Amino acid sequence: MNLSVRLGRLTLQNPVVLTSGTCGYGKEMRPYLDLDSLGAITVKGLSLFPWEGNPPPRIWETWAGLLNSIGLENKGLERFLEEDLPFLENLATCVFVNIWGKTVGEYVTIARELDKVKRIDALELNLSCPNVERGGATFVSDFKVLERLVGEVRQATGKFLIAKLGPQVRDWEATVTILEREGAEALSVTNSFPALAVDVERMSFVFALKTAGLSGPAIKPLALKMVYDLVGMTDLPIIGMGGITTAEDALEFLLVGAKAIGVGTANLVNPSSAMRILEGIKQYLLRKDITDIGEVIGKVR
Amino acid sequence: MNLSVRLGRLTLQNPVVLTSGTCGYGKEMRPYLDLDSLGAITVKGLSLFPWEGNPPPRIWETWAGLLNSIGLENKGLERFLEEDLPFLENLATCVFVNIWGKTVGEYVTIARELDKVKRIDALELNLSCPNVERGGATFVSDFKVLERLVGEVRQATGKFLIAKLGPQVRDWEATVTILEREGAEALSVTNSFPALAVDVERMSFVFALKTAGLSGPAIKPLALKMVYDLVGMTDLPIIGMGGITTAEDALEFLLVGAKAIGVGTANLVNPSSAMRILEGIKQYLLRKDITDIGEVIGKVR
Amino acid sequence: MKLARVRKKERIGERFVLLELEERSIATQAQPGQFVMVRPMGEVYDPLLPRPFAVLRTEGERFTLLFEVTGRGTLLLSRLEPGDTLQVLGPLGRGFSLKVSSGVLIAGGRGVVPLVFLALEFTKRRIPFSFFVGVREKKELALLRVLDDIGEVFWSCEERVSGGFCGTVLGLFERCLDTVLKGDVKIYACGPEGMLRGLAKMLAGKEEIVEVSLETRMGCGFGVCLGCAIPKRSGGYWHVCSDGPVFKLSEVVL
Amino acid sequence: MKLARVRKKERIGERFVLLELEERSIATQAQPGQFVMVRPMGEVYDPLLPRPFAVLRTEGERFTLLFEVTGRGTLLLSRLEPGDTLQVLGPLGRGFSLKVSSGVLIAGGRGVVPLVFLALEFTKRRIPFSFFVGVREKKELALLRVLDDIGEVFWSCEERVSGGFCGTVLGLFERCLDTVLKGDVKIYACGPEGMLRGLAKMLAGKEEIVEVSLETRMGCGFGVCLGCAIPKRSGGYWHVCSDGPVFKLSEVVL
Ligand SMILES: Cc1cc2nc3c(=O)[nH]c(=O)nc-3n(C[C@H](O)[C@H](O)[C@H](O)COP(=O)(O)OP(=O)(O)OC[C@H]3O[C@@H](n4cnc5c(N)ncnc54)[C@H](O)[C@@H]3O)c2cc1C
Ligand SMILES: Cc1cc2nc3c(=O)[nH]c(=O)nc-3n(C[C@H](O)[C@H](O)[C@H](O)COP(=O)(O)OP(=O)(O)OC[C@H]3O[C@@H](n4cnc5c(N)ncnc54)[C@H](O)[C@@H]3O)c2cc1C
Ligand SMILES: Cc1cc2nc3c(=O)[nH]c(=O)nc-3n(C[C@H](O)[C@H](O)[C@H](O)COP(=O)(O)O)c2cc1C
Ligand SMILES: Cc1cc2nc3c(=O)[nH]c(=O)nc-3n(C[C@H](O)[C@H](O)[C@H](O)COP(=O)(O)O)c2cc1C
Ligand code: FES
Ligand code: FES
Repeated sequence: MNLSVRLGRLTLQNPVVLTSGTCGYGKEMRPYLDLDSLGAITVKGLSLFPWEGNPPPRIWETWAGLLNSIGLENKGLERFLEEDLPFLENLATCVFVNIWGKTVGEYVTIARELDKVKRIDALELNLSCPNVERGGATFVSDFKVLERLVGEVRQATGKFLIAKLGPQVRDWEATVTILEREGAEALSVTNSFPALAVDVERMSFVFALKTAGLSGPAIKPLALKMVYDLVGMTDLPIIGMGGITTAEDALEFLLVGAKAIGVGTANLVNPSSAMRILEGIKQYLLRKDITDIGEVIGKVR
Repeated sequence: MNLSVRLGRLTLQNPVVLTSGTCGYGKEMRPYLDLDSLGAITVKGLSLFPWEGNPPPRIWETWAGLLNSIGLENKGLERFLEEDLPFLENLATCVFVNIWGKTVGEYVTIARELDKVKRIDALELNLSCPNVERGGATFVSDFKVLERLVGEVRQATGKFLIAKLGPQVRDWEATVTILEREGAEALSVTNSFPALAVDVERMSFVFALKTAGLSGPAIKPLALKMVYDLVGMTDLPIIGMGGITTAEDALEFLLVGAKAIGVGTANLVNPSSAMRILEGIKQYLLRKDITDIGEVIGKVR
Repeated sequence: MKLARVRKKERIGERFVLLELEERSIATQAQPGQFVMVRPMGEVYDPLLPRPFAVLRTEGERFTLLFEVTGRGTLLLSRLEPGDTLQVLGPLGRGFSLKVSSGVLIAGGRGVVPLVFLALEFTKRRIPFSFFVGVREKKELALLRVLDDIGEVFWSCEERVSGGFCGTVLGLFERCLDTVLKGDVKIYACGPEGMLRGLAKMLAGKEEIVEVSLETRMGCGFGVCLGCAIPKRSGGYWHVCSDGPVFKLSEVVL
Repeated sequence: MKLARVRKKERIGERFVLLELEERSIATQAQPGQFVMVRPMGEVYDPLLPRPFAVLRTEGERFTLLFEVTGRGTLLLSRLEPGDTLQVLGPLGRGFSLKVSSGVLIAGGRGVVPLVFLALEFTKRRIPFSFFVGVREKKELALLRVLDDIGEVFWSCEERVSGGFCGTVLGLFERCLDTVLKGDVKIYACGPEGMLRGLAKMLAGKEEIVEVSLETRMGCGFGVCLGCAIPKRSGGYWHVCSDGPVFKLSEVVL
């Protein structure tokens, strides 16, 4: 049975990817699943300098969903290279590094630095974070900025380049055109959905920043539609994600045309979810007597 | 304890409203709850002529959510007046009629006809349905059409006029400005979210029309944010809805500024949900020692 | 919804579970062919919707369900034990017509459930009937147990077994067609779509005297969501929960 | 996650439930102050996240949890019966330091759980300790039952009752301060925020010898989501699940 999938010039041994922010730097998952059995792991969003993130509370449970306001906390490039790269060096699976910055310049610099690290297979640009030079609007919300950001990052690195998008995108057609032109090689869709929660007993917002990102099973039917629509707009390979919790969820994304699928919140619900999902996909192919996962991808359009 | 809320010139005895399409024409709910104890009931979307709706399957369950592709099936104005109005005549609560049309003309005509029916307290315009004169784009997606639609309906009826919006709205500020100017008196937010489901075993889309509307607990944090944002944009009273399943859910919407709340999918989960929610709101006010629900509305901003 | 308490639980074969529930109003009002909507847990919203199940029989303040574990909802229900409570709504829908002088009952798999209730009612009313039941696999034969207190039953199995007819229930029924279809008789059927379609072909022209109990995905179960549509012969749609689940063959398109 | 089977269930007072679970690796590895993440049902995704609970004690292949029913997750857990299985992850986090010549344990309400485990360990190691427990209401006194196999315990209740000190556990502890705070002693505390803040005031200057076990909302429980942040004294955040749940008072801002 062939499970490998091709994302442009990058090949994954199977389509199951751990999404950024839900699998730490890899190490933490080791006791619960065999990372080498997966298609790829995406490490927590990394920035040039260490970042504290948001004050607590940072998470809140909703109906079959999770609201998070982590605020991109991370240890910064230097400590990552020192403390976490060694573990990743010894992995036999693909390593994606999700990066972000407060300015275009920060994206470019960290991309240039990571370009030097042989072990890293791809850089994933988190385009859903606030641009301080533009009063905190996300980088996708301004085409000029987006163009510059992706274009300059493309100049800064030869790594496989993934653009990660979310519901903040207003005009998908236009956004995708820019990303294609500026050299993005794949799209990760979707990031969490801006949402809100009120603590009724305390009569206040749950989160200091009021809104937070909704993820988990609740958003799956919305994420699936985003991916389906996007597959119709571009030839760029898409890593479909958003609420994937079971093998059936994953197969829905593959069937509408995603080349790979991301497992996020499900890692928190059960750290071995990704392996169970991969197992379930294999079972399905056997049951359906399909020998190549490629026959599933895009079968339902 | 005062539970009554004022939506402009219309007063509800309490903020709990049954939303369109989830409580039939009222009759069907009678065995399970006391309609007269609620703030208002909104009957199933009504059109000038009978409408068959979509082929089965029409519903599909997702994680804490419901996908529906009913396709606005309804018996049409004539049979409504004949078969269902009599029952509604005898209710002691407010009666909202949700209306839709395939063209602006159909909206206007049914509005004019219903204007003659004394018992009806308000008309709710479903603006999320396809405009056949515009190749099926929803009426909210074209400002010119929206303007004409609301303006002409306003001319056709003196009834309290509610505009019902959904995620199809692209520019909320602009949309609200038009609705205010053309004479809408309240907003119902939100209709269900366009979403997708694939039947993995059958390797096909679940629904004949592919996409369907997502409702139920899953969407609550998204709907709550929509309502919160909207309250900041307009003085029009807002009927907040989307996933409200418990009294706590309802209170979240009231706290961010909704003047009333709609109970939809929860009616299918348990037909007495609305009464349990109303009961829970009373309990909360007692516990918090609040004598007027007005003190809760908009307290968290 | 009302709270019902599980009084008895029985596993029938590998895939079926029988639950005897205590809830007075349903037990005393349910008619053969009617169904109930069931939710395993109050405060949990995944699974979200209640699930529809036909009533197998009633006795005093109790009624019995028999279901096949086919997904998450039935899996959760199968975990309930005597003493547990669940939420129920009903009795719902339009049942079988009881005004006949004799009946023929044809069931496929779990379709046996509403027909057992009908057979018991016929027995009470001294209405003669013959009962045909078919299952696919040997292991489903466990279902026959719920037919114990019903006189004679003709059964078939698509796998070879001793004692019964080897083939589909329609194959079995066809052999007896002429002997059973006499006088003022009605035919009552419930089972997989394929079986019902086959029956319709076999009984072309007799659609008026055939009643079928149908399954569709349901939202509410009591007529508000319009989610349970099936095509009418005359165009437009029926709503299985309120117009059915029992229909004359002449009314529907299978 | 691993499957654990419920072996014993006990209701303690009105609001608490004790579950003895069988799962070898946790039972044999858990240290006092460590916790586990628990999900009641595999296939159901509402409630979604596992819930964190401290370990009360271990014995052979079994470990025990004691929890307060405060919401939907604990409500579902409270419905489990012997024989049922649930999903568990652990042991997790950094427990109490055991290198001391004597200890003072101070618990408020359910905060007693990790300290019971610590007391049992101290007893094993022949480390002398004194144990102070406080509850708000009479009915919570039922909790004292889990302290039966722990030598002497000083307890307080904010409602008037006979036998114990009437007031907060801090009030009780204050009276014994000088007698217990001698030599190489460590103070271990777990309880409501208010109590821990009060303790911090009372022991200002002694932060180095005080260890507190903290609660925060958790996502994963094993360090990947960064959802369990609490402020560091030195700026930035700790992550309760991986840096804690036990911290030196000198490390945290309460
Ligand atoms: C009127 C009526 C009477 C029924 N009587 C019985 C009975 O006596 N015994 C029995 O075993 N089954 C009966 N069924 C079928 C039963 O309702 C489904 O098998 C059950 O809902 C499956 O739920 P699930 O969560 O296990 O499966 P899932 O596939 O997880 O359910 C997902 C969704 O699909 C719906 N669904 C799935 N299959 C069906 C189906 N065949 N019919 C209707 N809805 C479905 C569920 O209600 C749920 O909304 C009846 C159905 C109807 C409409
Ligand atoms: C390290 C640790 C050890 C704990 N040990 C115990 C124990 O031994 N006994 C006990 O009774 N309780 C203990 N708790 C608290 C327990 O985890 C919560 O009471 C429980 O999660 C509430 O879940 P719920 O679904 O019933 O409540 P809900 O309010 O419905 O839970 C909703 C969400 O909030 C989270 N949550 C709510 N309250 C808390 C809280 N106080 N701490 C952490 N998360 C919370 C839940 O995990 C869930 O994600 C511990 C918490 C932590 C962090
Ligand atoms: C706790 C948490 C932290 C996350 N951190 C990041 C991040 O640092 N960068 C990023 O691009 N996405 C981040 N995400 C988004 C996820 O990678 C994923 O895109 C999103 O949650 C939708 O998938 P899911 O529903 O399977 O979780 C985070 C999500 C969660 C729940
Ligand atoms: C089965 C079903 C039918 C609906 N029909 C209509 C309708 O006819 N007109 C309308 O404006 N909204 C309709 N809605 C949308 C609901 O009124 C409500 O706005 C939406 O479902 C969100 O609320 P909820 O999550 O509480 O259901 C329907 C929803 C469902 C689930
Ligand atoms: S199931 Fe809702 S109308 Fe039939
Ligand atoms: S709970 Fe996820 S990092 Fe601590």
